[in-house]
Amino acid sequence: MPIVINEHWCKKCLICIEMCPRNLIEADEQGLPYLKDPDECNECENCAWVCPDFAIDIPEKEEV
Amino acid sequence: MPIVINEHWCKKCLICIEMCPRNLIEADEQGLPYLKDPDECNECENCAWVCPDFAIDIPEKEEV
Amino acid sequence: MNSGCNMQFLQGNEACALGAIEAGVRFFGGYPITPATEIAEVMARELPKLGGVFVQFEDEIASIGAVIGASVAGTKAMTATSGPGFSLKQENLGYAIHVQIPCVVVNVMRGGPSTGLPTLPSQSDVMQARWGTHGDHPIIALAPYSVRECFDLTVRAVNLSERFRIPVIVLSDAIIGHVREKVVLPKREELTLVERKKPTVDPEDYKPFEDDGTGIPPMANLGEDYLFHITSNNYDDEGFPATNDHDIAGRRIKSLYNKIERYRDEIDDVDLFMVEDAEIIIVAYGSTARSARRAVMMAREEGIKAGLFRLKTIWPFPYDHLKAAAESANHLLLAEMNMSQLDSEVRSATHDLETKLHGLHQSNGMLITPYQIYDSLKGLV
Amino acid sequence: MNSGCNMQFLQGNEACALGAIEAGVRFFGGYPITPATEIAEVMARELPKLGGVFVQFEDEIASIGAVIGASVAGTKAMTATSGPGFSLKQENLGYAIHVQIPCVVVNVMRGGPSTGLPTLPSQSDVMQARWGTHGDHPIIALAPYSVRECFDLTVRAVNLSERFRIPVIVLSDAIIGHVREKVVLPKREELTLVERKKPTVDPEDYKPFEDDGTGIPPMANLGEDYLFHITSNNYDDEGFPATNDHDIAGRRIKSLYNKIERYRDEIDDVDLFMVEDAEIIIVAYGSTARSARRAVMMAREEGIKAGLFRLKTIWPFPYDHLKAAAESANHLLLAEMNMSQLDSEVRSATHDLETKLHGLHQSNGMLITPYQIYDSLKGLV
Amino acid sequence: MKRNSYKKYLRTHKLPHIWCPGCGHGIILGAALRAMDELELDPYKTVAVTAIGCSARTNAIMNCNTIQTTHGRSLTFASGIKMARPDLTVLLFVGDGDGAAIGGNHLIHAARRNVDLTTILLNNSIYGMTGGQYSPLTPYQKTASTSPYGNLEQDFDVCKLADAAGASYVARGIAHDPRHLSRLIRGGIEHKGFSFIEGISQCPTYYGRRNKFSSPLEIMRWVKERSVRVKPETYNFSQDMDGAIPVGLLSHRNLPEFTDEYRKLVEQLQKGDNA
Amino acid sequence: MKRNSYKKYLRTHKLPHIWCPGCGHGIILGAALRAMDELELDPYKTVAVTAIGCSARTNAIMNCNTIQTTHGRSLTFASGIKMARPDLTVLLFVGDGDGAAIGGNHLIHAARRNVDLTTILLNNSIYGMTGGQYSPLTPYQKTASTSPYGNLEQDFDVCKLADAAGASYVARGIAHDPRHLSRLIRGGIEHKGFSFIEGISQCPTYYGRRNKFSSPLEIMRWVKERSVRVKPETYNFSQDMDGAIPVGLLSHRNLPEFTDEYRKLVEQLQKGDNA
Amino acid sequence: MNNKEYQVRLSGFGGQGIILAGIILGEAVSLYENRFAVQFQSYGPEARGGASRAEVVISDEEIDLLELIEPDVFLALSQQAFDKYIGDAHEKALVIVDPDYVTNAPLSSRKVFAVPVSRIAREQIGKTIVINMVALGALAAITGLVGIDALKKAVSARVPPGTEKINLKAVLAGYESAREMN
Amino acid sequence: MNNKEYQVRLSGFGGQGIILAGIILGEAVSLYENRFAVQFQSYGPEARGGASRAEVVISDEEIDLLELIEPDVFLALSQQAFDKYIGDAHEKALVIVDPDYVTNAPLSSRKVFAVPVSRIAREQIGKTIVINMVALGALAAITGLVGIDALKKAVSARVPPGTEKINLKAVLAGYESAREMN
Ligand SMILES: Cc1ncc(C[n+]2csc(CCOP(=O)(O)OP(=O)(O)O)c2C)c(N)n1
Ligand SMILES: Cc1ncc(C[n+]2csc(CCOP(=O)(O)OP(=O)(O)O)c2C)c(N)n1
Ligand code: SF4
Ligand code: SF4
Ligand code: SF4
Ligand code: SF4
Ligand code: SF4
Ligand code: SF4
Ligand SMILES: [Mg+2]
Ligand SMILES: [Mg+2]
Repeated sequence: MPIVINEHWCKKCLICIEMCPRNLIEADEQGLPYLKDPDECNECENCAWVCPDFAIDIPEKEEV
Repeated sequence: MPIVINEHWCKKCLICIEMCPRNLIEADEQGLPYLKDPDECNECENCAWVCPDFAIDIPEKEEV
Repeated sequence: MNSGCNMQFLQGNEACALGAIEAGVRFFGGYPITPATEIAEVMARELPKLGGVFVQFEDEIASIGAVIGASVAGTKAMTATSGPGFSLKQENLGYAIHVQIPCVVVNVMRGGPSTGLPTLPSQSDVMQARWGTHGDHPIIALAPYSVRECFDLTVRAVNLSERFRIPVIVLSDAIIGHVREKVVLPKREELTLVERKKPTVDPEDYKPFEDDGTGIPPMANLGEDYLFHITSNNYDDEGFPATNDHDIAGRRIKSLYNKIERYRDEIDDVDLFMVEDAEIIIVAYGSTARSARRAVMMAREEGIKAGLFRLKTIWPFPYDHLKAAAESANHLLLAEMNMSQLDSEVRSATHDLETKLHGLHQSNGMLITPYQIYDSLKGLV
Repeated sequence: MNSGCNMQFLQGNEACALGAIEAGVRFFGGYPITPATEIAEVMARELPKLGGVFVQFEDEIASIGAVIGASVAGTKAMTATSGPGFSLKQENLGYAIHVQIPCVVVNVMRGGPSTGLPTLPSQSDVMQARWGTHGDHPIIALAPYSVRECFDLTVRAVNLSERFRIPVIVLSDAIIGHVREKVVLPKREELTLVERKKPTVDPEDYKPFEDDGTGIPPMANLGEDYLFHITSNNYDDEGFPATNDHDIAGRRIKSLYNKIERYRDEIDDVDLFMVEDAEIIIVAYGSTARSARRAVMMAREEGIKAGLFRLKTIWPFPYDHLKAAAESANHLLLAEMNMSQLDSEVRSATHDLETKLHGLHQSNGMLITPYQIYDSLKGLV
Repeated sequence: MKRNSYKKYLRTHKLPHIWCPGCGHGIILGAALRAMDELELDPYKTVAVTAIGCSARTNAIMNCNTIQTTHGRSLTFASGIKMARPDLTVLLFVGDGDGAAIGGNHLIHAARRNVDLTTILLNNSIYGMTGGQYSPLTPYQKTASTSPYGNLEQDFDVCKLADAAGASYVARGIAHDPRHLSRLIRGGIEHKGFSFIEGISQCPTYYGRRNKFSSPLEIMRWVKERSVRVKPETYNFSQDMDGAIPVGLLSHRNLPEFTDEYRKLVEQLQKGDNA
Repeated sequence: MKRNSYKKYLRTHKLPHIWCPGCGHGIILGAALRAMDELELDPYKTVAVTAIGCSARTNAIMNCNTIQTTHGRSLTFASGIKMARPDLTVLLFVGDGDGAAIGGNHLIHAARRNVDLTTILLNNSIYGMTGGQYSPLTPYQKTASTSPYGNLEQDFDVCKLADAAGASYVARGIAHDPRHLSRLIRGGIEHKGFSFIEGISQCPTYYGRRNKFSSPLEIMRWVKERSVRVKPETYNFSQDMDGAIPVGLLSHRNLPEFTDEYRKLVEQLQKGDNA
Repeated sequence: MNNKEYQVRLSGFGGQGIILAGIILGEAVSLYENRFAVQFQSYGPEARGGASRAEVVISDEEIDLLELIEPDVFLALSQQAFDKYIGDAHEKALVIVDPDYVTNAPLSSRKVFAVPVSRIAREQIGKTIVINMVALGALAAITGLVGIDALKKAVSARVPPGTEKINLKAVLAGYESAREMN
Repeated sequence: MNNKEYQVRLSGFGGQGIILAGIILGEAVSLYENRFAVQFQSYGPEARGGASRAEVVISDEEIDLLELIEPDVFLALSQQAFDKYIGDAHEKALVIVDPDYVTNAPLSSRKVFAVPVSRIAREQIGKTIVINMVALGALAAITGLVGIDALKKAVSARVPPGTEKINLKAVLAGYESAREMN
């Protein structure tokens, strides 16, 4: 998974959703964001930078 | 007298002496300034303006 | 929350703001701080409607400075804060005491020291209210124990302040400030308001600090018929510095104390609840006194002769009243939401009595409950 | 005024600065104010020579803030002021008490309230030293009565502060601060200096506010092997906010008080001068005590059994010592250059005794002379 | 720097933090942490100092030395720390009320002295912590709980103020562009002298709600739309921006740094003494 | 205006004053009194507010309402007075320590609010009253009793600071040219909004003696020689003056004045209420 | 319930209007039934987001109890609130929960009333914002601590002008749904 | 003079070095004669310009008197200082004045010594700045409160390096001129 969202930290502010340049993030029923199309993600990290809750990790390539 | 110096207020700082454009003020033995040549004074009021002690009056013409 | 209407369900802080407005306060200098902020918020909403001024300043020092300035200019003025802000106001508070400018400072007490327990109640600024500013000085401080008293004692604070030309402190607490309860506020015409005494002499004869025999010099407003000078230094009757005159200095300090001591019967204010035949008397104020009242009732039901000596005016401390009340009791129980700050005052008042002293104190952000006090009472019989 | 040399003719303020330097103070945050300024001036001249830091800040709030910061960073630090500045320092002083940061605040007392009598002596900040900051808190305050004691008690203040992680106040006054007299200062090697206790646990196990059994948690310096957090709010043993935990809050406040009460034998410091057989005991401190000592000698020459109970540590107030000393006396005479601020403390201490209390107080910028005290003594026999 | 390596500067066991959903303070802190990471600051040699306010909440979750002080006074404590230990890196996170209202004096004086401190002002145009009162950075006519009829006061250009006071590095960034902000913060830490970085944050809970912003992002966008990038070579603090918000590095000067000057004095005196 | 008619603004029975011989404060006060006289201010409607310092000694000898307050806080008291009684003319005399050190915050905030106050800062580069310690306006490397080895701190350009904070009228004059200074003060009183006038004064007793000036006049001349007249149309606070001291009216703007704004709000609310 | 002091704790998410509900309950009792109520709540930052609570003491006589000792009535609209605030609830306390949100309520000895207030708000009123009103109605029906008339008056007086109708409807819906439970 | 406490007040113009004279007197007694002295002075703005004073108490024993009660010795170098500070001088106080400046000294019952210190400074030393030293010498000679040796040591230690000689000369000149007066 190119991005990993920590659901215990996420506060469902939805900022990541709007800030993904490729519109790849969506909210589930509970309002929790998830990456809808992992393959499209270019790991630009925008979502991680703007998340106020440090809830989004972009795992290192070598870590994957 | 074109200028009147209040000797109770004057603190003998000598600023008036240096600031008279016509060099008309001098200090007496006690250090108290006086106008040495009243006729030369053009009542420019410089001395009154720079006196830190409000000690110099330029009497109004009509008052004289 | 129209103060004209009769029965209301009000918060203590709201009642305090409304009391100030009814008492004629038309200037409020604020700086936000929990748990006092609601007072500023009500003032911000209401004062401009009445042509009064609300301003939020850059800090607490500025807000009390502006309050004193507005008061010199003839406007009844107030500020409100809590512990950290109260500490910052001390220097200017001392100025107002010294130069005899009326104003009201509300301190809605929360847990300290430092920012401590910002949202939780305490009564731990009681000694600071007396001694927070440097130098010898008197002070008046009042402590409400209900929402209605938040209103009443704020009105009284304004009145005492104007009457005696002294800042008056309202020592509320986070419980009393935030609780909502039913109140029926007095109608405007039921209130007695005090206006500061104005000079009547000719302008050239006015000495703004000359005793007219009452101990309280008349006070002109800025911008009216009298010119005057005020200095933070020791001053003569004309208000000019007298920083090396021991006589004037000694007399000035004494006159500041005397104007309060002399009028103690107007200032002292204690509420005696079932004390006549009491063997155990609780000494309490503010929200703790509310619990104490309940505890007295619980104890009486059990046949324990308990009573409550409630301080509505904390400063000047009512030594004589306490001594008189304590004379026939066996035990005094001082109950405070602090580390027993008034202990020395109570001991001092009862120095010549045989009464035994006990303390029930708690400094952890929790109200002392009726049950705790009741248990203490039981422990004493 | 080289502090290495032996016999000197020094001013109290100079001695205070030299004491601080000898005690290891290497940071001074100043703001000028009469009659304390000489302390800053000596520090400004001497500290840079020793690699220490002197900075004059924008106000008294900043200067104590910086002092606390420097102390957290591991440097013994001090500031000095007088009444108005002391009022301004109260908020940050409370912070230092709360978070247990050592530092020394010298208050060279002058006449108040407000700027009052800027150049004249008084002892009217004594109660403020105890209660000036908001919230429940302990404090230590020492009062020198000679130039030599300005040196000694400043050293002691630094030591107590480091030992107990608490700000210590030196309550000097305009007389003691400005008088010059002969002193023989102790040599460096004669001084006992205290360094704060450092943690010895592994960095990951360090809890900066955990009691190690002594009541005084070890303190790491910033920038060494331990990371830690400090908060102005109520805090847990790790130093993190615990603003809604009543248990922790209650324990924290109690632990602040206890670390002082527990070590009273190290902190209490009274000087008993001819009290054993005294029928009249004068209670005094600072410059007034100097006059009192002379008055005792004058009285003794007349056969009057007088003695002096001198407070060198004013706070915590030595209730037990005073009670013990007063037990056999008929009269206590409290002599203070203020409106009798310690009256309640003295009454409280002697609550259970028969001793009669009297006050000799004066608040006009003049020292109480030996003759005045002597006259009072005579009036009591 | 690895992508998530900035997290070593977080006390992750203190997360989730207590800021409201969408609060901009977390974004700005994230930008700062990444700047620290790029510079590989040693947490043991780094001190973060805050005061009181939501802004101060940065502190308890940062993994370095963290000192939270009294409201408005963080710069005084930080000055003492830096002067006593010039080898430490000292960062400050202050609020707009905290840093520009009650703390305004310490800001201008620390700037004047040019002490080597990096101050990040989290500007959310409101007193967040106390529930939404107006601050000196609340724009004219905006509402708050103490300006129910709209703010009558002018707001500071706090960057201009810091510059006029003597700050030798002044920059402004916004939550909408945290990468840029992070570079500005990094530059501030690297700069030897007093660095001031205004980070425009958002308080959806109070400022947003009161002023009819329907989401945190709306505030971020509102700011973004008004922002224009400027350069220090061409930017002038007095220039008329016609309502736009200049962002970027605004000024950068080399001036004597205070602790440096002090060290030189000590060396000189000690040489003199021993000579 | 008659030549000596300014003396009606003096409490002449309080003279001679207690300033030292040659102290510049008297010259600057004289300039202010003449400005008051030209404007024919009614002493009963005029309030002079000071704090503590030699600068504050202006007050007891002025014949109008005179309120001397706590050190650094005069602007807060004056704000309260003006807000409560917008009809009064309120002047302030502050010192460089008083107005720019301890009082710095109130200065920038009163400037920001643009309250109609006229503040005259008597800048003698030193704490005079307390015996000669350095102030935030003591130039770099000058000596004072607390900077015996030379001042290590930078000094403020306090006019630039006031301007950056929002003051709508900013000027600087010098004791050597009291007529010019008087015109600047007059302009400040006439200006509706926050006016700030720095008057460069001299303290021969402490600043002069410490820094090897042999007479009051020598300090005045030193300042005069470095001064250059500027105009608000062309002057820019960031411009490099190469050590020269810009004097004259430095900036002048029309901005909403606070008490005016407040009055409008009250009128609007009261109309609304009664409608 | 008989003539004593009743201690009521309302709790839920921040943003559900719990505080307002507490105030309205207090006003209903004290202004429209001429009995007595005191109301208090948590303040400050710690109270933001997450769980929220409001507390009311109700009596026929003047009240000197300014802190909840142990609730006689405990309403919880979220699991988090339930977990956080149930702690000191009285053994015999009446407990009211929204079963859709409080799924884990281990309360052997206590009376638990499950009222699906959010569902009622959504389905019967069409707005979840009135969830607090539904809960108030339910509480009135179950506890009898306040009459429905007084409650209606208090609601009308407090809510923003224009929203009276929908809020009253919500109160009634809650009241009706819980009436049979009492 | 015998073994008691002597209270000395020195006064003159501000700028005449009165304070320094007080300190030197104190140092002479306490550091170089191993007796005791305490010294105090007026501070602050009120002390600037105009009249200035310094006070010294001298004794063979430790001193607990920190304020001058009434001077036993009163030195005045200006009329203004004389008028301002003579007030509480002891009936039998020794009074020393500079007759060129103190022209009006109504002192019926007191011993007055007229020493033209400024003239001595000007004529014998050629510098009026040493007037304070001349006065000290004269005081030593007249009162015997301090020995000339100790005084010389104290002066040498205190004055700016390089000025020792001229200052010592001034002290001696004062001492000699007044010796016969004692
Ligand atoms: C001396 C003092 N005054 C007031 C307060 C109350 N207080 C706490 S935080 C705060 C303001 C917070 O606003 P800001 O600095 O803008 O930070 P934010 O919460 O918006 O991040 C105030 C006024 C305090 N703690 N101490
Ligand atoms: C709170 C407080 N701190 C310090 C002082 C002491 N103090 C009196 S005047 C002054 C400074 C005066 O300097 P400045 O403002 O430059 O005025 P000047 O005397 O030079 O005209 C100071 C520090 C005080 N009175 N109050
Ligand atoms: S990394 Fe970039 S592309 Fe991928 S989800 Fe995040 S914002 Fe979208
Ligand atoms: S930005 Fe962060 S907190 Fe907000 S919804 Fe996305 S992951 Fe959650
Ligand atoms: S008025 Fe002018 S010319 Fe006359 S004496 Fe004064 S300065 Fe000289
Ligand atoms: S300027 Fe004034 S005080 Fe100075 S010497 Fe002249 S008259 Fe005297
Ligand atoms: S109140 Fe505002 S500033 Fe504070 S955490 Fe919430 S959103 Fe952020
Ligand atoms: S000390 Fe300086 S500023 Fe003060 S009166 Fe004397 S010369 Fe003027
Ligand atoms: Mg903010
Ligand atoms: Mg100055």
